[in-house]
Amino acid sequence: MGRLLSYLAVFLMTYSFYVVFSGATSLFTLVLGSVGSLVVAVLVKNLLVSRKLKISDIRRLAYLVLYYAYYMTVAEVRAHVDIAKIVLSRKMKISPAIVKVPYYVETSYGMTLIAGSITNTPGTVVVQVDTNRKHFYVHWLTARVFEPARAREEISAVFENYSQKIFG
Amino acid sequence: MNAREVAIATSITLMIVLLAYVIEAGGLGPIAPEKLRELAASYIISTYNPWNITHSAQSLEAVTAIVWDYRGLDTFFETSVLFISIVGVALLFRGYREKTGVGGRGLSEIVKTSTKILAPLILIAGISIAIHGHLTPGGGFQGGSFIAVLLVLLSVVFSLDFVVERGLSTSRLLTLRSIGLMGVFATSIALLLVGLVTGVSAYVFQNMVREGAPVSMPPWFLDRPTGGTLLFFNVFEALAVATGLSLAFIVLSLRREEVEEALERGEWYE
Amino acid sequence: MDVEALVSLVLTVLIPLYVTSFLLYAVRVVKGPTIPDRVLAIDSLGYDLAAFMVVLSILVRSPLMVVSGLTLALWIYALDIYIAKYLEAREMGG
Amino acid sequence: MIDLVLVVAGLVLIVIGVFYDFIGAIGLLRLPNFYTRLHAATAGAIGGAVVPMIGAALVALGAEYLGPPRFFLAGAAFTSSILLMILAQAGSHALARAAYISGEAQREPILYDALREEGGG
Amino acid sequence: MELVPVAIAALSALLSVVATYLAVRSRDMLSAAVFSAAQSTAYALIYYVLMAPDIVLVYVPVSVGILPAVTVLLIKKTERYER
Amino acid sequence: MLASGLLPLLLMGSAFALPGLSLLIKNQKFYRVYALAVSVVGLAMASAIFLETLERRVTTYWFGGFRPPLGIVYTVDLLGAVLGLLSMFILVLSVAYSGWLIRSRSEYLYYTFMLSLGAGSVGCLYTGDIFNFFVMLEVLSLSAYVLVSFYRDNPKSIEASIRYALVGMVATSLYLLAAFIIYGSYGTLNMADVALKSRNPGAVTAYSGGVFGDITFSSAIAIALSVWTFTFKAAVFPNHFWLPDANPEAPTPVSALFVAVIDLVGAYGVARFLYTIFGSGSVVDALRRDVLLVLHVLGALSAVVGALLLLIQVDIKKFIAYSTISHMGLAFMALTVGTEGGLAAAVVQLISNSLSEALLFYTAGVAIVAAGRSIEYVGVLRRRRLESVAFLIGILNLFGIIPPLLGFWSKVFMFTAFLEAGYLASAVVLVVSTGISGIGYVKLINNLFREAPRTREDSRLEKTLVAKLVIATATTALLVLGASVIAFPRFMLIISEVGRGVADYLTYVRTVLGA
Amino acid sequence: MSDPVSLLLTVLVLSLVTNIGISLYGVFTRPSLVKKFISLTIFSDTLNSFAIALGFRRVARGYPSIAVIPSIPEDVSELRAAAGTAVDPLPQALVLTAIVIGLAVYMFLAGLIVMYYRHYGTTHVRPAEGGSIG
Repeated sequence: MGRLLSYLAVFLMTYSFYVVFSGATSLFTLVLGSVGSLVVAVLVKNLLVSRKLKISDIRRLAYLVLYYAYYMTVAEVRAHVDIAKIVLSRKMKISPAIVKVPYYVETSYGMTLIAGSITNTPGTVVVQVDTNRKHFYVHWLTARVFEPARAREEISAVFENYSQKIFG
Repeated sequence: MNAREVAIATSITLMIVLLAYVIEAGGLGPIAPEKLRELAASYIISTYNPWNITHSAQSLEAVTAIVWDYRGLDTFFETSVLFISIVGVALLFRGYREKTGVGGRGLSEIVKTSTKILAPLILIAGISIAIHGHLTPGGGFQGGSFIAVLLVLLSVVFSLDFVVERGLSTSRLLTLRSIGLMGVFATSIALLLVGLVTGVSAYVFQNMVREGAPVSMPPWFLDRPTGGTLLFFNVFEALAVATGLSLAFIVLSLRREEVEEALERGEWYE
Repeated sequence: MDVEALVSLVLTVLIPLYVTSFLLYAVRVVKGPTIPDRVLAIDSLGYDLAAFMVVLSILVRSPLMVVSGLTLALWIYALDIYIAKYLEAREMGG
Repeated sequence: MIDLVLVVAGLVLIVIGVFYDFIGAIGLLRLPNFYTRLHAATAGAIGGAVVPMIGAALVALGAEYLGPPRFFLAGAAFTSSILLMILAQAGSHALARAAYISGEAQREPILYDALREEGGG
Repeated sequence: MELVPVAIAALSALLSVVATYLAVRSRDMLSAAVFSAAQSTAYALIYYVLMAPDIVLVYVPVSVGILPAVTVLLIKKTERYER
Repeated sequence: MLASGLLPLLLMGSAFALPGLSLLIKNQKFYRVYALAVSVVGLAMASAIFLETLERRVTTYWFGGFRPPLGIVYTVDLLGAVLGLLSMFILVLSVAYSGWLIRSRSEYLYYTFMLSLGAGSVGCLYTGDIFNFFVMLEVLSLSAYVLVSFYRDNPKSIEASIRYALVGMVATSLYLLAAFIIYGSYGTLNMADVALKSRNPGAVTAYSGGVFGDITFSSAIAIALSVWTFTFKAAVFPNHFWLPDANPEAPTPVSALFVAVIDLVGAYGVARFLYTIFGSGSVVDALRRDVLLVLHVLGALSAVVGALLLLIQVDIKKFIAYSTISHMGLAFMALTVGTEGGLAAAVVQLISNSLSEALLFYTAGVAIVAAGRSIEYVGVLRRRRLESVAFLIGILNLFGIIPPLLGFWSKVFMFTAFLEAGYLASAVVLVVSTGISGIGYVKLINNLFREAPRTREDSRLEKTLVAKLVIATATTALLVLGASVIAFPRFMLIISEVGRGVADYLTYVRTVLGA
Repeated sequence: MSDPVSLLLTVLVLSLVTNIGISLYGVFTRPSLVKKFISLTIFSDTLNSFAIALGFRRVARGYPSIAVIPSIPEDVSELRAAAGTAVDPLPQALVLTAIVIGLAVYMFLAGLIVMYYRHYGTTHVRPAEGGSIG
């Protein structure tokens, strides 16, 4: 059951991407696409899913959408305004530093979500990740603090909250 | 700069000056004419033309129609050139043995996970481009190269071992590739065989009904045209290209020692 | 003012700005003292070209051309990965 | 009416995109070293590519004069933007890590380097 | 109307000349590969503006996706600098 | 005609199957038989095409059922049919010979390329489409590059293959540029269509309309680019360097194919482009004559240079390669005289050259296995009666002064053709190059009758039945053809008909375009 | 030549021709095989771009469209209208074929270069014995 569910999850993800991508609602597209998605699901299921999925995992999807909305409207906008100010100012007040930021999520998906969010906001880039000791090394354009705990507050605390809820 | 370089530079300069002169002096007419060449207009008018089906490929996309139907022979042999080159690479490194467990670290965990998520999306995008080849821009080769680059990407981001362990060993890729190529070959002579069996005349690479050849591929699938052979060609070509290119890449990136022990010293003679 | 004229006008005005930023990126490609700099510049150039292609397909009214943008973005990423792999381990595919 | 709203919203997003394209380009030119330029490049990728792609999708949904293929445009543009979100971060990170490990790019100016203190991570 | 896209094509052709020159001149093979990728990107834009999306779809995977991989592989397996 | 359409597809399709089959069948003997069977079927089809063409002068096959300018059409005229038959014949011989010579754990790969090389060559000879010619040329060339590097443990063969591939790629790309230019100005890619429009720029054909721009300019540049490619393929003087590089490093049957097939395609391309497509009466007639003259001079140079360089060779394969260059130069001289007699002489020269060089390679292959590659080692053939006789016949044929042999007739025809056209100097060059190369041939014959300095043991030497059969067949073919020049008047009729057919663009155009 | 579009197209074609020259120079004079390889890819890409430029056209109003019929046509006049604005599809098809063929040759060439390096320990071409180019 759990196995079937994993296949179904991959299939649905692929198929929805496919439907949006081809933007067509003709039967030709839908039928051939379902066959293709089935093939893809069989091929990549082992690559993608490592744990057993449950029906209740749908809740996580809702968080993902919520997170996407938050991320695009709040976090990104704030960071973009900052970088625009820096680049366009005459003297470019930057204080670059590589700081250590701990993280606590367990799965690699959660870790990737946090790291991706950090990198995708201008001003912070993950340079190196230590998966054993659970640290990111983040290059921070306008570093204000260097201690790991406080840097985490500034950089990744919000992302991690969501990540915890989405991927556990 | 020695004399040889000067000579080469001079002759190349001469050549490009001549070429530029021919182009600019109107040897080819205006560079972008207002009037389409007649042949091109014929292609566009007949590529999807149910009113004159004997000259039509029943495909909305003119480029795919030309590639696989009007000039199907070119493309068949283009595929064979690719086949020759890939088998040629296999010949150069013949006798290698894939070793697993040699190691290879791959890139960081973040890149690995991201690529993992990307994998099904790129795969399905490639498949979509391949099966819509006769409706929107794209086609078998385009879709196939999407998938091939994905496999290359996987072998770079993780490691060669990873890809081999997940079942994409070279012999399996070779099998898939042969299936794809034989599919292309079978599609190209399918209607000829049908014609031979039913006793009517038919052409090699025939697609729709032609003058004096009344057999035809199915023109519609559900609510969209299939372009007859084009759909099959696209699917098989995508399979052949994807597996073939990744096969060549995997063979090229074999480690030195894997090939070294396969060298058959003394196979040649002076 | 109808939608068509509005879209065309705004996009036509925007295109010179796009081209200017492409030129600036190209300067960094040529200048970039190190390999990562150059790759980074090509990277940004490619992503912006992808977006530009999408926008251009609206302007020239050929919506079917849009897939090119996706293609470019994807394989520019692949280029990143190859160079990164080379720089990191001085090895590819293993 | 809804068409016009979609189109205008989309155009606004595209304009923002062009602006950030500019920011990215200027930042890439002005900032002193590779690691700082990475941030400008991120701005160019997210603000300059993801945002206008979403904008183009909105415009396409609204612009009826493009005919039926506009849904194709909208869908492809939207999926491209999502893919780009994944691609951009992975690419930047991979480059940054590679540059750091190989020492290809100079690190100065830098105020504090946790990674070096930890011995390369 | 048609002026703007054609101007872009011409501009990217000029850029591609610069990229080609640098690719042929540079002693470091890796940066030659990077410049050739830049040239490919410029060509992709030319193809796009000249209304050939099919070619973009096949050219970009081949020329930005596979050939740099092969070139970098070659450099890795052989040597990086030219005499 | 269906057979012409199916022949390259058959060869290529059976090549497709080989790597897949290798996963099922491990015994390499199977592949020898398989390749031989396929190429024999190919030979049968080529003969059928030849007979059909003999009757109808020009036959066509529409791929996909599309009318000519719209789709690709195979147009076989007598020249293509004769050369196709010849190249398939050599292919069969070489495949059979490989069954004796090649011992490898991956023979199936080798035969894949043999078959694809055959497909490429017949495709080039039969096609009636300018771009399709490029594709087939690329099939041919790539197979050749791969086959040169077959002994990949030999550093020299890798190096030769790289040199050959780099310049070959540039050469075929230039042909591609020529094809683009022709499309740009003529608006069509069909050879017959272009041939019609180059004579009559005002002509408007169905589906492809009229011409664009100034076709004189563009035809000139297209001729220049494509002829450069053909001289490369045919190994004529300034572009001859790849042949002595690549030829010795390839396996011996492949060397035979090189001289007999690839050079053939180069000569064929020149004949097709300068006589049928842009022939006399076309808009570039004046320029065409200049190009013909230049090619004539180049041919003369390569005849003399090849003959001179031949004298200093110590490697038997290089020796034969330079001999090929010299003889291809002669063929080019005959080809570019501009008369029907010259064309006919060129065809005879091509046939004679291909057969006898292939024969020399086959016999030399035995000597190489038995002793080594130096020309002094051919003495080992002394104890092998059939091989030594065949070797002698091959050399005498190349030398071309012994009457009943084909080589003699080809030289006679060439001589008369030169005199008829008033090219006195060319006749002198013919005699001189025969004389110079004659010294080399005499040296070789001398070696044949001397004891070889060394011999080797090789298991292949105990079972030489296949090799003997191949050599006997080639010798018989050479002798029969030489004899039939006198014995069968019809043979000469066919040959002169071939010469006439190349220049007869009207029949060509009429058959293809049906007007 | 007078109107700006023709001028721009001329600039485009001339830059392409320049590229042909530069890359051919690279193929013939650079000592490293990898450099020759890169130059060769640029060379054949340039030829292909040239063909695409050949297939471009201008229309009386607006911009030409791609060679795809956007939706299933109702009658023949729609096809004629498409032919009135579409660019030439044939060079695109030819270039598609040419690109794939080029890729095939490069793949094999790459394999050869790797083998060359294994034999000689360098990727620089050795001075030719017979004075040949390449």
